[in-house]
Amino acid sequence: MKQPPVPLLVEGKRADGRAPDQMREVKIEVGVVSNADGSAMVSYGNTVAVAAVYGPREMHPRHLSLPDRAVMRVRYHMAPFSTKDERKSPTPSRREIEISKVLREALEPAIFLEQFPRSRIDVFIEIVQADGSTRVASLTAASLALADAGIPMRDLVIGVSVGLINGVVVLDLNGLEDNYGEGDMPIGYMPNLGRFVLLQLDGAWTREQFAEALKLAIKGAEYVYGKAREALKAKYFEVAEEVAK
Amino acid sequence: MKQPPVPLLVEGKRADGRAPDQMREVKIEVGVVSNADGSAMVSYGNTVAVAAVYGPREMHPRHLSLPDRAVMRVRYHMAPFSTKDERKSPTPSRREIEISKVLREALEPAIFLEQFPRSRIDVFIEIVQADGSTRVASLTAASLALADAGIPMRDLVIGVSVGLINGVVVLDLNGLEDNYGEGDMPIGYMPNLGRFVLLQLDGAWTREQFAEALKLAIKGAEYVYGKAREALKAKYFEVAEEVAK
Amino acid sequence: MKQPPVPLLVEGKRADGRAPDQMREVKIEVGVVSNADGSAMVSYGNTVAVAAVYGPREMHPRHLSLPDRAVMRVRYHMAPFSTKDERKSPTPSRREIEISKVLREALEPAIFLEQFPRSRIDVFIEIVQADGSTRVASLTAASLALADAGIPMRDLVIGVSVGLINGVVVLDLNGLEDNYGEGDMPIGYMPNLGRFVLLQLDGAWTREQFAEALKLAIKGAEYVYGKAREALKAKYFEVAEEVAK
Amino acid sequence: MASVSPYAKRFVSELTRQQIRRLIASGVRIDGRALDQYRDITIRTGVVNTADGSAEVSLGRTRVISGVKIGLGQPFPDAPDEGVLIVNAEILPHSSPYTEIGPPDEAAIELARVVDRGIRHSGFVDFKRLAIDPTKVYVVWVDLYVLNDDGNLVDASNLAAIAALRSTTLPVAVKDESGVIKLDKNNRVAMPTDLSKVPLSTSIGKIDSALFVDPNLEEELSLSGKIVITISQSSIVSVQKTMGFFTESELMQAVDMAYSAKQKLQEAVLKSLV
Amino acid sequence: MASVSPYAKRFVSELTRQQIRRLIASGVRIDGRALDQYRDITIRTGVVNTADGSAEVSLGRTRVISGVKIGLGQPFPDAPDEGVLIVNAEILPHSSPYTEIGPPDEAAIELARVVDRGIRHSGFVDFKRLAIDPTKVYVVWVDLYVLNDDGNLVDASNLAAIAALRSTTLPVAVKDESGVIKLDKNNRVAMPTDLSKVPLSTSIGKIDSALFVDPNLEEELSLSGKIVITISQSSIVSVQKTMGFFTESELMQAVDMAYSAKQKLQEAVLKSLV
Amino acid sequence: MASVSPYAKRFVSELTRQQIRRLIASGVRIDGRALDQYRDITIRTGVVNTADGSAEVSLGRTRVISGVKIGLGQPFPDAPDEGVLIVNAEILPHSSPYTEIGPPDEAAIELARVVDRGIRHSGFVDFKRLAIDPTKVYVVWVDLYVLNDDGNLVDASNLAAIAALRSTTLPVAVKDESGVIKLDKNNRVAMPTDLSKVPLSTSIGKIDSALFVDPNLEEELSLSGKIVITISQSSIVSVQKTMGFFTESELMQAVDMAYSAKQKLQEAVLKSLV
Repeated sequence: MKQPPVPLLVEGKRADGRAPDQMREVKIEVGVVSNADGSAMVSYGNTVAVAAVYGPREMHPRHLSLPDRAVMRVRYHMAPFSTKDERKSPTPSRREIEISKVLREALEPAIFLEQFPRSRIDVFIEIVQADGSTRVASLTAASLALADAGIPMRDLVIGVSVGLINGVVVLDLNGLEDNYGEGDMPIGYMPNLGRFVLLQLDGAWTREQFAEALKLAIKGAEYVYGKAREALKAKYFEVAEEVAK
Repeated sequence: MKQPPVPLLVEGKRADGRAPDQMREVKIEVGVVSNADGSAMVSYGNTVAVAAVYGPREMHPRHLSLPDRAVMRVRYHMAPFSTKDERKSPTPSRREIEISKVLREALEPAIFLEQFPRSRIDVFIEIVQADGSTRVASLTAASLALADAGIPMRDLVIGVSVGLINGVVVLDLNGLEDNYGEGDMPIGYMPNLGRFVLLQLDGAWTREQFAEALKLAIKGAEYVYGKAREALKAKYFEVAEEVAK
Repeated sequence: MKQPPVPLLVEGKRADGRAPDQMREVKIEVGVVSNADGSAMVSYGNTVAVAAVYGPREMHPRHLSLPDRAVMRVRYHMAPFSTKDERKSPTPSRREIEISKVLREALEPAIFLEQFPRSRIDVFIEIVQADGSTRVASLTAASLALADAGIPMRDLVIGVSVGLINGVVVLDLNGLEDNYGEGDMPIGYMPNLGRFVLLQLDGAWTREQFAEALKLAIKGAEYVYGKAREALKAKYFEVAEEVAK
Repeated sequence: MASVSPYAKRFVSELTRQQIRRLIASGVRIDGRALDQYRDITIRTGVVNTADGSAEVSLGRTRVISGVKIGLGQPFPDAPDEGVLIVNAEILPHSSPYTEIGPPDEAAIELARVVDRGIRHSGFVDFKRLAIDPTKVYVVWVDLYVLNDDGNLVDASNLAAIAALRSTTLPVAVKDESGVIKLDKNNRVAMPTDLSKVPLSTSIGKIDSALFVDPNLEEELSLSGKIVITISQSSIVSVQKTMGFFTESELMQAVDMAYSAKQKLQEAVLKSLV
Repeated sequence: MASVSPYAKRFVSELTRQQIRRLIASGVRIDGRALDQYRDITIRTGVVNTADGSAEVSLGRTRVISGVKIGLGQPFPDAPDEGVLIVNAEILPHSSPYTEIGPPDEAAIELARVVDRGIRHSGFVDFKRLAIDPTKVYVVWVDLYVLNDDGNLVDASNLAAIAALRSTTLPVAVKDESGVIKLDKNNRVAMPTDLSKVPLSTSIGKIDSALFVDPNLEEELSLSGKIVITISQSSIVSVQKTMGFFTESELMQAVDMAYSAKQKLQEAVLKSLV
Repeated sequence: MASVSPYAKRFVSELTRQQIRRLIASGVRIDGRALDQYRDITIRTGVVNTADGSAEVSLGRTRVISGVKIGLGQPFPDAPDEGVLIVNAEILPHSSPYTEIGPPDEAAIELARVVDRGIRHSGFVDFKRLAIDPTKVYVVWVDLYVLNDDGNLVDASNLAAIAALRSTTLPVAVKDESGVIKLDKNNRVAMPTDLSKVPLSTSIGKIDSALFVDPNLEEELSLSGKIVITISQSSIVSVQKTMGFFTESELMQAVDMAYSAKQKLQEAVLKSLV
């Protein structure tokens, strides 16, 4: 295990002052890209993801369309200036390709794809600033952008990460905790349906820690879900106001 | 400003002996690639460009064709052995991609593209030997190859460069002047219509120098235009002779 | 000429104990990839090639299909761990691209392609372990996989290599002989029709050595042909037994 | 480059799919296995003599070859005292009628990365012992070669990777006259692995509410959910949900199935590996 | 790779196009602006805390983020005493329904190169002060990220690039114990820029014989000509004709419009940058 | 990446094909040549003054430019005392209506490799004299540029390559003050070539049972077989069968034709090269 530059957990407080079950500040704004059919910007602390949705629209080339449902295209990508390290090449890495896949597979169970045969729904996610938990912030942003685009969904998909630090299960890893912790578990969850749609894990977890992590993830997702609903309402409210003018 | 190995301008004479408003030797040959529908080789001093034109021909894939006019494809490319430096990789550089674009946008206003809906006109340009002003020599070569292919045009497009040396506006930069001069301004011009179709600039130019540069470019373009007409006539004359035999 | 680590030929015996006109042990197994329409694994000593065939099947994209015959697609590829050197990049090298082409051109004359217009036959060959003569072992494997797929052929195509060592023409080069010998001549031959369908050569050969090499190649090919027929029979026999059960 | 809903592999008939579903509901599978039963596993090591380690694994008719190549390289800046592991997977065009030629696609990349994470987090390989000096470490290339895909590539590939690594010998690092570190291929030591920590992945499929291990290809094409859980000793070291959704109780059930399967897989592994 | 007549972005109706044309003829624009009037400009710096410098620019609804990253590298052989500037532009798939995923296409490459040339020839950045020693210089990566395209990407990107550069701090170059030059991220100095030399680009559209600045997207799709002119102090430092043709007198008129616009843009810039 | 049966170049009519076949059967060719007769060959060297060596070859209407560039590099590990030769071919989109833009395809790669093998195995270039010291050697880049394809690219390209190499001068390698080896472009020596060993390739076409040299494009599109044989002094140094099949006696006949053609080609070469 690598030695962290500062202790990750002291007397139940994390290095940034949070309690183990506490999210960083969550900021959500819907409708941030005016050309897109739907869009959202989501911040978990210093991690910032911007998602835009186009579609459902006609699928090209046609021979790749599906006769019975919409095709989803999902891209997760990190800006070259989004990490504390050296400039990242904009060429998609193997990591970005894998995350694009797991995000697609997390969103597909939430969308009524069968309502749009032969068409395509595009979800583009860009990490503008990275400080841990980028894929789960992306998932929340993507699902809000889909909602903003008016695409019929079974439930919102909320992403949160859970981690293992000095044997303690904690919510919403930041970059420091991600680098030096003993385990990482990004989760995508549909709060109303109680379904897990994204689940990855690495590190070394006991069965009990795993079980605890699921419970903490649910709690975190429900918290973020509240924020998400507020953001959606805020936008509709604005729209309503504008219409009323 | 980098120091040139030899003075660029001494008593109104340039390093290669030319006056400021003087082109290098211009050589033009039409019909140099027998398989092509049209072709031309143009030399401005030691800069040599070979252009070949194919089309109008059917566009593949069809869904990229335009219903109301022909699509143009233009490629500017430098041979690996065309520069004095180390071997250039044949993979297109960002510079070559940009120049392909500005050449396409310089040629499109000259061609009656609307006469050939759903088809494609291909213009391929190769720099065999480079000594400055390669993009403008390419433009002249491309426009002559189009004429040779019998593609209806509003006017010939003539390329010339203008530069700034020791504060003096000069015509037809060679490689030395391009590297060590204070400014470069490649121009594409239709002499009969008085239209500028290519104009790029870098360096640091006053408004007056810019105005003077335009006038000098027109003068240079008219000179090259005379050479171009001779070359076209020479080819038709040969053809006529052959037919007469 | 590079100096070999051990003498290549001593008193008519090669470094691995073979006589000049002797093949290494030849092992052939047909039907090794259960999903494929046909497959074969061929070993010449330590060189191991696995071929799989799919088709004839519908050609996509359709505009690349041929109206009067099947298109063949052939890929020769080496596993990253197949050579004694450092790990080989899996990106196809220029060598692999050339060999794919000569193998395709060796197989096409053997197949009744005109019986399958607008369709495609795919032949995929992977070198799992390389010790010289990989392309000719590949050819034998490919042709057996085609036979296993039930694709109608004029004759089996058998690959063998001939080489030049200390002025002596020898059969079936191994890796050592390939690296340090004076000449290499991979050959593809149809034993029943007496036709050469693959022939490459490098080194320095006299006319007489070339003539001798052809004769030795025929001899080698006929030997391998016997092994190939046994392997095909063995498979049909097994199948027949299964059916009989 | 984006991830696109796949078109390929849709070659199981609706009829077969319904049959699989009906059978599963009553605890039986289309090939007669129980829900917690793996297909036959065979593991052979030392199958490629040009590699520094190698193995071939059959899981039913799924077949994967793994070859290990050892090289020299620089450590990663954030782990200067550890060797480097690079796992790469090629799903060969041989392996099914729906596999295309080209660089690894998202399926192959995910396959490699899931296997990689299991190895990396299990402690199976002692990466510290792969460091040579502060600027030079061993680079361990594990190439996974899928020859035939009859489902559950992850578990077959994981077994192939660990068997190949276990069979690997390291050429000893020596300094030549000018002080440059080189590998002496004729002088070899065993790869530092610890069999007690071997990571064992279990792929679990879900149809309606039934969970079962080691789906074959026909089953994979009928699944409503899929998850891979990798266990080393008593720890969960890697999880990857790859399809559909799972409820909390389904996840706990899957974890328990993975712990059970791990015991049986370990027996198979210990039988084949020294 | 060749340049092909674009198919995309053809989403303005013939009706709108005719309306734009009629209005322009009488000196008015579809969004009510005067011919020499820019849309609202907002410039915010320091928007990305992982970058060494950053800015976000809105030009009407066009939105561009620029992030600067500082690295170490070798100088170019023909400028051994200068730092290296690399400008890269990504027109994100977010930015419009017609943008495709992939490496920068010719539009993105041209965008980056036009912005690059303005900076390079203006003297805004003192590249000599970015040299460290004869073999090591600072490498300045400017990444332009187009989030929403409502027309005139060049001017928005140019403003974003200069604002990001102005806000950049350089990690100080230090030698470690073994004499290798490294960057000390905790010790920083300002990027050597000279605001009096800031390059300001003005994109000018042409419809029939009317010229006007800062075309929005609907206007861009209706243009018969377009040219970008960049001015620093009293010099023209970069020009790029990107569409159609211009007569000699139109070019002189465009240059004069760019000089006027430059004054107003400079005010906006000076208000936002320190 | 796989090799695919070509679709392109199918532009000879069935009528022409039948005519070519009928004529060949009676020993005549569509352009009036004898079976063993090459088209007119012209070789000009020194055609590109930015290259270190260059040549342009016309073979009938087929036209190839070759440019040589000299660089510095490391020797290959298995030939530490030899310079490095890299042959690259670009079949320009200029050259025929069926040539596509892009990196070299299999036809261009094969073309380059066949020319490369002839040069490499003939001894025409003395690679030992291209070594500078144990870590630095000359790298000789030969770029083949096909400007017009009227058939038989191999023989035209081979002639262009050897003429360009023969005309090449090597910048002398010198050590600068810090001991680094550099090339002094103003101080040059001749490329070490031996004209007596020049490799000369002969492309031989087959229609029915007739063999003939130097097929033009119309003939190439009508062939049932094709083979290229390269001879240096009295040795066969390279062979490449590229189409169809040959019997044993046809192969021996082809070899004899190549020996005869080699004599005539050598005369043409010696006339043009010093």
